[in-house]
Parts: sequence; structure tokens; C-alpha cells
Amino acid sequence: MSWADGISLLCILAALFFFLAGTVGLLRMPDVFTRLHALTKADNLGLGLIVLATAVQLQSWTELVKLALIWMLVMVSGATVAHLIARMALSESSDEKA
Amino acid sequence: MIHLVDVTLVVTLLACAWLSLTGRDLLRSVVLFIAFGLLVSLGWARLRAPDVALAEAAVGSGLTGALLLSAFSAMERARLTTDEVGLTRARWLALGLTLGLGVSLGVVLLSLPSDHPRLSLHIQERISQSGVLNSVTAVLLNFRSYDTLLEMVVLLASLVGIWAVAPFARVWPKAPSTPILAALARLLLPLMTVVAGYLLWLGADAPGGAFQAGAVLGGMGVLWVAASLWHPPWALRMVRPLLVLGLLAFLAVAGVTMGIGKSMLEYPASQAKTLILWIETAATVSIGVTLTLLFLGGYPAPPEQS
Amino acid sequence: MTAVYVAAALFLLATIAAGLIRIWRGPTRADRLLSVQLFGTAGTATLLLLSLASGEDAYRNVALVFALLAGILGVAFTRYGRVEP
Amino acid sequence: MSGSSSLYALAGIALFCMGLFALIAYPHSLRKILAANVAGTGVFMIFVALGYQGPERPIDPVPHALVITGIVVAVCATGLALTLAVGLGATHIAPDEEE
Repeated sequence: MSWADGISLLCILAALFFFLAGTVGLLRMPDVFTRLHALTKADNLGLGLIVLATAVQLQSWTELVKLALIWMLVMVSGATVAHLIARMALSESSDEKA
Repeated sequence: MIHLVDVTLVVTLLACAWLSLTGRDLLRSVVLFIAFGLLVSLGWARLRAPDVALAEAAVGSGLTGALLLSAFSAMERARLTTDEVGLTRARWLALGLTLGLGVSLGVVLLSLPSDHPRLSLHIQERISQSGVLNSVTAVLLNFRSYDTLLEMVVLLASLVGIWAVAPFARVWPKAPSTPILAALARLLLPLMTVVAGYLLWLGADAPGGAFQAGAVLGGMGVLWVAASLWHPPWALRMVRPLLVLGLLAFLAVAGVTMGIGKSMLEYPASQAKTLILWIETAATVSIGVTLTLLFLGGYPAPPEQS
Repeated sequence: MTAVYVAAALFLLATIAAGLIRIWRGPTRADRLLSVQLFGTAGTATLLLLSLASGEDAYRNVALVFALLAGILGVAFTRYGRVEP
Repeated sequence: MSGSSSLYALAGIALFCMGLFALIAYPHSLRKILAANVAGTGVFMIFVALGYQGPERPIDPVPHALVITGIVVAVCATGLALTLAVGLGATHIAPDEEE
């Protein structure tokens, strides 16, 4: 096993932990805001670590740029969508009270 | 272990489809269908069909999902979203009949000869004359280019059909856009254009091509509309010629090949790659614009008139 | 290493399958959308792992399109999937 | 037929039958559109699975090309169907409401 494989392995294990935590949070947390909080960890860190694990296995620069783009996209759109979900959940819960 | 991946994927896929089709809550059904689209796209990847996976990722989950959601919200406004899903006797009968059909289809399928090379050998023989290295693009734009030409007509016809029955677009969002959403749209716009161009260029030698690139452009249009950044009156005048661009490019090439004494769409071998790329570029733009206007779900009159 | 990639992909598929429970149960629309977001992210990660396992470069392009379209889906959902007052 | 190829082909048949059943059985137009899409995806899956002959042998590109055009046509048809469904208000009226 080369050093790149070692790094990949560690990253994948850590990523799986974050995905597991995100899923458990999604299923077990009591309301939508705490679930949102749990999920964003899986989004950013979990995918980021998988991207890192993939990146150390590849030699081509174009592939690295592509991977960086994937991570950036997921972070930016993940953050925006999290913001929109929170707004939607807020308006829904205020509808219920009204 | 890879078989375990396949089995898990297939079971999740089937569960998703069944729950989506038989659940009471229609919005839940739509969401499950979107999740189903994402899973199917993983299935294409497992079947070594990355071209199909690209198209499905853009269309099956993204565009269809957005279409279904906007239609759902229009139906909800009209209070049309209740459905009865209990199993009556007639439904049990229908279930039994489709089950029988499924079992007989399965028996037929399993009795098919297992290692028939089908058409892949013929295509490998002739791929060098097609002008491109990606066999799927060769089939779409050279060997079976009639089909693709007619498909451009289908796209156009469906849009004309929508405009004929729905004079006003249904999708202008009620809520005002937020600055964060607008910022995301402005960030993704150039990025998606680049990705679409990349997929188009890639299509000659690797999985990608006009349909995938056009679908990404269509997704961009959907984002543009959803973020309230689209201003229809002037934009429509500009995009209308783009709708027929792909079809016109195809017809022009067909006319020229017939004019020089070959049969329709039989490219000269030396020019094949150039011609394919030109047709694909025009088709990408047309597909992207058509899919965006399709999402509008009606003739895009300005919102204050509707 | 291929076995590691495949096992990790299997694990991610299992998290997707578990996420189905949250779509089914809801209760709010935001909850359902959350699960779809998880599907998008886990699907992207699965495709990256499959690209490593099979050596097929094209899957990374699929992952890129996944990442792009998951964001659009979220936007469409929050714009059109809200409860009409 | 062998291995994962037949697994996906059988899944395609199952999807087609589910879609067909829901198309026949349930009255709501939106659900009918979903059902038609699921059935269509089932057909696509049978096609692509038939073009796949294991991880080593070359794939058959013809079904792939057909399915790609099929996916784009399906989204167009879905768009048209949804517009009709919304526009006509064509939805389920329960038998007892009709009377």
C-alpha cells in the first residue's frame, strides 16, 4: 500500500463517519433545524474528504480542477440551499402557529 | 461485493418507485420520484453507460424534478392535490394482471441468448469512418442521425403544444428572490455554461455530447427563472430564433449532402467531425432553450399580464 | 484498494436507503428536501468512489453534473414546493 | 443473460409493471404522469441492461443512444402532459362526488 492509498483510506473512513453522523442526525434529531445542522456536516466535510481521497489517486491537473469544482459547488449550493430550507421551515412553522 | 452494491441499489430503487407511486401524499410522491431519478442515474453508471448517466443526472433528476414541483404548486393553488390510493377490488385485479405480465416478461428475458454481440461489432468496424471516437455520439449524429433530426422536431413540437394550450407561463415565483439566491444564480451561470461547453466538446471522444450539454443549459435556465432573474419580453424575442437553430443546422447539412450527390446526412468522411461538431453546437443551444421554455409551462407572457 | 472503494460506495448507498425513511415520514416539506440534499451529496460521493473503483474517468463528469443539478433542485424546491398560504 | 445485467433487466421489468399498474389504477393526473415516467425508466433500464455484457466486454452503444434521446423526449412529454393536467384541471373526481 503506497502513501497515497493510506491517505485515501483515512479520508474515506473519516468521510464515512461524517456521512453516518449526518444520516443518524437526519433520522434522530427532533426538529427540522437540528436536522439541517446535522446534514450540513455530511455535505461539506463528508464529500470534501471523498474528494480529497479521489484527488490523491489522480495525476491529471484537469481532473484535480474538476474535483475542486465539485467540492466548491457542493459547498456553495449546499450553503445556499440550507439557507433557503431554513427560511422555508421558518415560514411553514409560523403558518402553523397562525 | 460489487454485486452487493448492485443489489442494494436495485432494492432501494424499486422501494423508492413503489412508495412514490402508491403513497397518499402527492408532494411526497414527487419528492420520492426525484430521489428515484438520482438513484437511476447511479444505476446507469453501474451498467457502464456514463453517457446515459450524464443525461439522466441533468434531466431525470434536475429538470423533471423542477417541472413536477412547479406543476404541483400550480395544482395546489387550484386545490387539485387530493388522491385516493386505497386498494379496491378493481385495483387488486389490475395489480394481479400487471404482476402476471411482469412474470411472463421476466421468463422471456431470462431465456434470451446470453452472449450475443448485438450491434457493437458493426459499430466497432465502422467507427473510424464516423468522424468521432465516442461510439454513442457516432450512433446519434452519424449512423442514426435521422432519429436525432426528428428528435429536434419532437422537442419543438412539444413546446408548440404547450404554447397552444397554455397562453401564460405558470412558474413565476410568488415570493421575492433573496440576495443569496441571486448571488448563487449569478455564480452558477458562467460555471454551467463552461460545463455545458466542456460536455459538448468531450462528446466527440468520450461520454458527453449535445443532449447532455443541452440538458445542463436547460438546468441553468430553470435556475435563472427560479431566481427571478429572467425578464421575459425582451428575452423571448432573443431566444425564439435559438429554438430552431438546431433543426436548421441539421436541415442545412442534410440539404448540402443531398446537393453534392450523396444521400441525406451522409457526411463526406474528411468533413464528418467538423459537421458533427457544428450540428451538435447548434443542437445544444436549441435543446437548452427549449427545455427552459418547457419549464415555463406556457407562453412566457410577462407576469403582470397573466 | 478497489475493495475499499466498493465497500465505501455500499455504505453510502445504505445511508441513502436510510434517508428514504425521512422522506417518507416528513413531517414538513423542509424535512423531505433535506433528505434529497443528502441524496445528492451521497450520490456525488458514490460516483467518485465508483470512478476510482472502475478506473472510468467519465463518472467524475457525472458527479460534476450531479453537484450542479442538486443545487438547482434545492432552489426549485424552496421556490415552488412551499405551502401556499 | 448473466449476473448484474439480468438483475438490472429484471428491475426494469419490475419498474415497468409498477408504472403500468399505477397508470391504470390511480386517478390523479399527476400520479399518472409519475407512473408513465417510472414505466418509461423501466423500459430504458431493460434496454441498457441488454447492451451490457459484463465488465470486460465492449458495450453496445445503440441502446445507449436510443435511451439518451428517450430521456430527452420523456422530459418534453412530461412537460406537455403537466401543462395539460394543470390547464384542464384534469383531476380525479371520486364517483360519489359525481352524483
